[in-house]
Amino acid sequence: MDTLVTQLDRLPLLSLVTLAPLAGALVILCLSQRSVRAIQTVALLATGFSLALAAWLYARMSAFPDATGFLWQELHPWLPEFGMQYHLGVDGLSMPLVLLSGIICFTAAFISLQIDFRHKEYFALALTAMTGVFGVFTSLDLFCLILFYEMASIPMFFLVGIWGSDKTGLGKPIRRQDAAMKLLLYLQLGGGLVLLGIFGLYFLSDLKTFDYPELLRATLAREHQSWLFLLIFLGFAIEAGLVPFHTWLPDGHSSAPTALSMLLAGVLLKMGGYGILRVAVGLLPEGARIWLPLIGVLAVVNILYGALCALRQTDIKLMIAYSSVSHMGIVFLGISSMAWPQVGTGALFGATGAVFQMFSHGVITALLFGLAGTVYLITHSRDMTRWGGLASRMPWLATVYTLGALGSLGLPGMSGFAAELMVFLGTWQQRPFLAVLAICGLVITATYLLRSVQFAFYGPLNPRLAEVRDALPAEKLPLGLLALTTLVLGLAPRLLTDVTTPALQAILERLAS
Amino acid sequence: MIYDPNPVAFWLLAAMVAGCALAVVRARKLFHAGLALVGTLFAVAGLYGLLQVWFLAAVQVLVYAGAIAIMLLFAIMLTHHMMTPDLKSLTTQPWTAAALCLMLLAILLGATLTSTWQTAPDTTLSPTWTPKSGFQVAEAVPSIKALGFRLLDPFTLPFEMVSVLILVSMIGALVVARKNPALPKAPEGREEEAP
Amino acid sequence: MHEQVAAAALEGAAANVWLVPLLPFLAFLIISFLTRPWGRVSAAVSILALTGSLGVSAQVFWQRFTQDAPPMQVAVPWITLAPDHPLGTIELGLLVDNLSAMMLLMVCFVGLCIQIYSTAYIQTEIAHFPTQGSASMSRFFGWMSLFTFSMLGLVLSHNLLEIYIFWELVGLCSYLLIGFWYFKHSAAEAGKKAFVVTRFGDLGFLMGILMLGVALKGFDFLGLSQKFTQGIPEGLTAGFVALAAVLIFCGAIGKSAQFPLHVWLPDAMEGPTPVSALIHAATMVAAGVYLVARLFPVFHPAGHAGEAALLVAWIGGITAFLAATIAVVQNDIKRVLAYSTISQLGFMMAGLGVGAYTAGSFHLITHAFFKSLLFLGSGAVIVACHSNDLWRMGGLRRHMPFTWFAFLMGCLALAGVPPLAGFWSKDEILGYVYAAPGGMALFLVLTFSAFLTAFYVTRMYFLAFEGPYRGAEKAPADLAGPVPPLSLPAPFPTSQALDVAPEWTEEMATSSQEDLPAACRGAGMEHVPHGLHAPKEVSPWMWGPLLVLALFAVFLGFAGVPTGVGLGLPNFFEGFIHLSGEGHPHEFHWTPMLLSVVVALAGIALGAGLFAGNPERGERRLRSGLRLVWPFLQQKWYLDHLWARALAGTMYAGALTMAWIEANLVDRAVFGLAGSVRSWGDWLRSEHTGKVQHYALMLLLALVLLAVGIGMVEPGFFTSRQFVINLLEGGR
Amino acid sequence: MSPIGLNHFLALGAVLFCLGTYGVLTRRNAIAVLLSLELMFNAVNLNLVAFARFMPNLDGVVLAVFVIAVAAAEATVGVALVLSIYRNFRHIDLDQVDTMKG
Repeated sequence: MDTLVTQLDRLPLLSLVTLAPLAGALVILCLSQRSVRAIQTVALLATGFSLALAAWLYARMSAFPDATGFLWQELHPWLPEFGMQYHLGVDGLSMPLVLLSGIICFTAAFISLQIDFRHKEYFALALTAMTGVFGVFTSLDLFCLILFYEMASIPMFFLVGIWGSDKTGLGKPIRRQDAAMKLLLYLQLGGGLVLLGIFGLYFLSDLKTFDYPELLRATLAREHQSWLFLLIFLGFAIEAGLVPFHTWLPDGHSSAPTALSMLLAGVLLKMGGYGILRVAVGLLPEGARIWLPLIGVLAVVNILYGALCALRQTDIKLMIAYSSVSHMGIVFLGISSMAWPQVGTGALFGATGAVFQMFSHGVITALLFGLAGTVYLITHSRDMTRWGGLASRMPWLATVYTLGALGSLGLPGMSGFAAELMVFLGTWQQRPFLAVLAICGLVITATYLLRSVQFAFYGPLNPRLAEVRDALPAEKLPLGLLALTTLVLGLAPRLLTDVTTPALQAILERLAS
Repeated sequence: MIYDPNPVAFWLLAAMVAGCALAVVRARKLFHAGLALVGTLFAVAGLYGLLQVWFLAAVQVLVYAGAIAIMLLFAIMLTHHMMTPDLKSLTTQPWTAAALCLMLLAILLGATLTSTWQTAPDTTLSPTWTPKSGFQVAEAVPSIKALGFRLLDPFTLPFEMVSVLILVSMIGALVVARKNPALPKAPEGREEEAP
Repeated sequence: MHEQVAAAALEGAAANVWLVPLLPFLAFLIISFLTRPWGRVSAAVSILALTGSLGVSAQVFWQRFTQDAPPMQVAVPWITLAPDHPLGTIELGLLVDNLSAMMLLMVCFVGLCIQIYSTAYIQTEIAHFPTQGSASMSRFFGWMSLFTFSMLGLVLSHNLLEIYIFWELVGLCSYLLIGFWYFKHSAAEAGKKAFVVTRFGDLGFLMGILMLGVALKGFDFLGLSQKFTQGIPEGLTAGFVALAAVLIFCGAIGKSAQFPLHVWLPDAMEGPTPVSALIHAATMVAAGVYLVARLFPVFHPAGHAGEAALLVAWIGGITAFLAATIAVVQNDIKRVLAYSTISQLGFMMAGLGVGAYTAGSFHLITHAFFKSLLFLGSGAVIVACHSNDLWRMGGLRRHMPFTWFAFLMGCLALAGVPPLAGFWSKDEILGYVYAAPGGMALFLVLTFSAFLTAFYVTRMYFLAFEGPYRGAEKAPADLAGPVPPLSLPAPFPTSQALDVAPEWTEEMATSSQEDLPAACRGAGMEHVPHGLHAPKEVSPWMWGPLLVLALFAVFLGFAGVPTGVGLGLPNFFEGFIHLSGEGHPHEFHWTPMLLSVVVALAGIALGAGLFAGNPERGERRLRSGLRLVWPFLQQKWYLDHLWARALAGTMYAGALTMAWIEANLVDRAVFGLAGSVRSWGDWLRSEHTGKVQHYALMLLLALVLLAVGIGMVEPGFFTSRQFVINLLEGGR
Repeated sequence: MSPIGLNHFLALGAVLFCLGTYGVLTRRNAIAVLLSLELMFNAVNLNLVAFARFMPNLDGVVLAVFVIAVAAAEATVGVALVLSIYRNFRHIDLDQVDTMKG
């Protein structure tokens, strides 16, 4: 076994994880439009391969909790005169997110079997975006990161615009094309700011490189760090749904086809959080110390604002999207508690909680979007007030949705609770007042989620929906996988925290020094 | 040798050029505009003569006034009733265009008049300044022979290309002006259709 | 990492204590994944598992009872971030001391009785719903097992964070089981209300946990208790501790349905009756009391009541009084019991607040028995009469002798008639309050509540069991049923305030839609019409557990007879459950005991006087006697309205505001920006007239602008010699 | 009268060029536009010849010859286009030839 493992380590493992979906996309492009089965199979195989490999790498990383630094690095010069290279590598911070991407991509590909027209283009675009998602988490070169970021975000425009659905419910309707445009513009705005910041790093650091480990050694003046942090933070925060730059999120997520909603909410938001932790906080410790306290306030605004907006929605996908805004606030809150790395264990708890919340929210919200999309497919309505009593016709979906809602509202035993607990524990050690406000958000969260459960699934069955089906096996498998993940992680959070702790401690040490 | 054209002749010709040109752009009847153009061309030919470039003056009269102007007059006659005034001959944007043209004129005049040109009368052909292509003082008065040598020595290729260009333009003109049988005849009032 | 306070490792029978919660959890898993289609098998699995738990907890109890061992605990890290830091680890563990051993036994025993009862009961309920089958029974027992697991875990919790985890889990089970008949709109609504209202309390609970735990660098009960035995810990102020304690008490207020968060409990009666008996009478609602008892030293640092304890006492007193008054005017038998539960929980809280640790715990245990007995009895009555309405019952004593006997015992115990269980435990609380410094006002409130208790119990008993059987036909129309709202409309359903209302509810199904599938009519199927035949005694599976519980209701009190009474009985309970390291400061007083007996008898006498002969006339006299107070009580002191308007209203107003901001400020800003870009584009687009001359004009304009621009930047550019030379030489 | 120098010719050329430009921009009739274009050509030629005479450099004259040739070609094509436009639109008002409208 040992020999096999060492043999395998010579392979470009991370490239395989990252590029497998892209390879799948290329294969699909060569297939005929009509061979739907083959296209779907290729998509499932490609994402399944990525997931399996990511899980294997994760397991191996968690077997060596003391391993520090970046593992499985691959370094190929690309444009050496500009300091750009193809550099991949993972540490305890990115590995869980790679695994998350694997899970979400695989389940999203499974849910994508629901797509019923233009399969070839759909899967090719979706798989390309998936490679971008993986690449953001695996790349150690900032320019590479931006490239992968664009690769992830630009296909979303087409996927939402072509295969999406139009917004219903309260308020004025929004066409999917508009939502797609909004999404693209925001993502590009965020990407542009990040690019500016990265160029700033490139030129101000005097190292003339985009290589992350190299840049770790850079010394930057305080005011430079401050500006660069603000740029990069803002860029990534737009992507992570920071109020008031969040409006792309509800529209985009709710208009996207189900699998894309899962991908957007499950992973794309996390790219923002990851970018903040990795690039902004990781490379600019002084800038972080200046701005992180303020971010805590914004985080609380996010939590409460998102929750209250979610309370107002009747379109279930919009509600879930606003709940994402609220939950990403928890991530921001956790990140902001890194501002005082010297005080107690608050910073460590906050940072771990933030990463945990990213993973947990990714899984849970993908689950909820998957469920909502499946029920939408069955009932042809996204307005949950027009559902009602579906539990008697679709008990499986009702059960799993209840599970997901409970996980989302932070019920112990599900991953969301562990994340929120860690963030609150971290924040409380530093700024109890913010924690108090954030905790108050919990009751709003409970209200809108339980209300959605009640409207959608409880009560007498709506006669319009007297003849609807329950989930098919092809839907049960991915959704069940997601539900299982959040349960397992909720019961044994150490599966994640043991991996992330060394990497986060390294970041915190840089912050503290 | 300092060249000094006759001022009286220059001013007369200049007035004719400007006046005729003004008539070209302002004439209400297209036919008058065409005639004014011919006048302009002749006046310019006169200026060439004043500048002692006799060959070019001849070419101007032959090619321009003779061929081009006649062709344009033909075109006028083909498309217009000869003497009907072009009621809307001045289009939209006359004032904008006038203003812009005046500004352009100001710029051009400003640029030319304030420049110090290395003219022969001023510098008397200082031997320190020799353009790379080189020229002799004796050729300052352009003879046809000198022109011929110039055309055929360094400018052979462009010279030949111009012949090709004329050929191509003739063929192109035929193609463009020819009735296209593939296209149905445009209905009346097509221009009113909103695109 | 934190000092292990005189705690031993688990040994003896206690080493197996992990089995106690685990067995029901396994049962839950088995039922969920294996035996779902077979309801009876599921029931058997659940009951077997609980029997196993009962066995183990009995052993543990016996071990604790016979040995005078220190508290035992074990803990494993659940999340470890910084192992060398006192706050770097979150642990899960088991804490076995006398209190938890006692609670384990009680939960397992009562739970077992209730589950056996449920095997018969739930089938009769299922029979009412044509869409429900055997799987519903599995669902019921699965969730009951999950609840039992959570409750046992709560009891065994080793630290504050762990108890919070199980706290939420029991809340979840409560939510699921209240909404068990999910197709009833009212049930789903009640479940949601229960969860959200208790979560309000849990917010404070979580804040209090963090406040206390972070300040004291540790969350485990023993460590915390140890720090408070000598008074307020160093570095903390009394105000800080009081605030933390009050915040933690918020959790108890929510879960134990104390004023002002009690509003969820009466609505929770939408759940099947065994659920009410187990969760909403015996165990979960007592969790708040258990929590206060667990953290007794925090409320009473160094044995002296702090400000927080005073608040606990008065909240308890107010709750006891308020709920007792409301119970007087209820017609729904389960709601009478629900308010009675709230009231009794108030007694316990009042006791704990004034320092009656033993008495409060004792009342918790006795109450669990007789209140679950009463609930199960009411379930039997409901099954027999097909109605919750007391006015549709009557004369059941003759028709259901076993149920009657058990129910009567429960009533007497609740009313506080000596020498039944309720008498001893309640009396002890009253004694403490009487003796407590400055407790006289509270004592009077509680005594009056005890009087009301006796009165409403008697009313309930006479309406249900005495006189002739009224049934649906002979029920007095003006008295029966949920009395219509008087001065204020019912609390508005907050969802409608947001235009977020379900498209379909069962109310819409009532008229002219006979052909709808049964599932669409929901609760419309609940009241299966029945003939005029008299109610029959329920099956032995139901009255069996009733009699067992009645036995305890009668005799359990003797476990805690105060030594001062002179019956010659040792006070087993006090010997078992008392504050470690403290002498018993309470001295016995005859005054409160006699007073409570008098009050109980007076209440019974008044009730019997009004309702024994002609209950209709009695009720009319009661209503006219209460005059304006009656509508006030009928409207539950308008607290539901208050909540609906004040808190839910605030929240929804916040939602409306935020949604407005979202739509009109944030989104409009975005669209405005986009729109301005678009109008710029439109303006530019209008320049594309398609006219060549226009383009040429633009070209000229650009040229002029360029020239002017260059001229402004470099005034000599056009006139410089270099420009000309460049022009000339550039051409070569 | 003051002696006539290079600047006189250049100024005349500028005036002629601007008049031509004005005509190109304002005339509605396509043929009139072509006429104006010829004015612009002549302005350029005038400059070229003046430079050639005063600088003195024979290349200016050579270029002027080329310009005349190109102008001839341009006129040919231009007239053909005008005829084509006339055939398609039944008029030669450039004002109404706006199929390139954005």
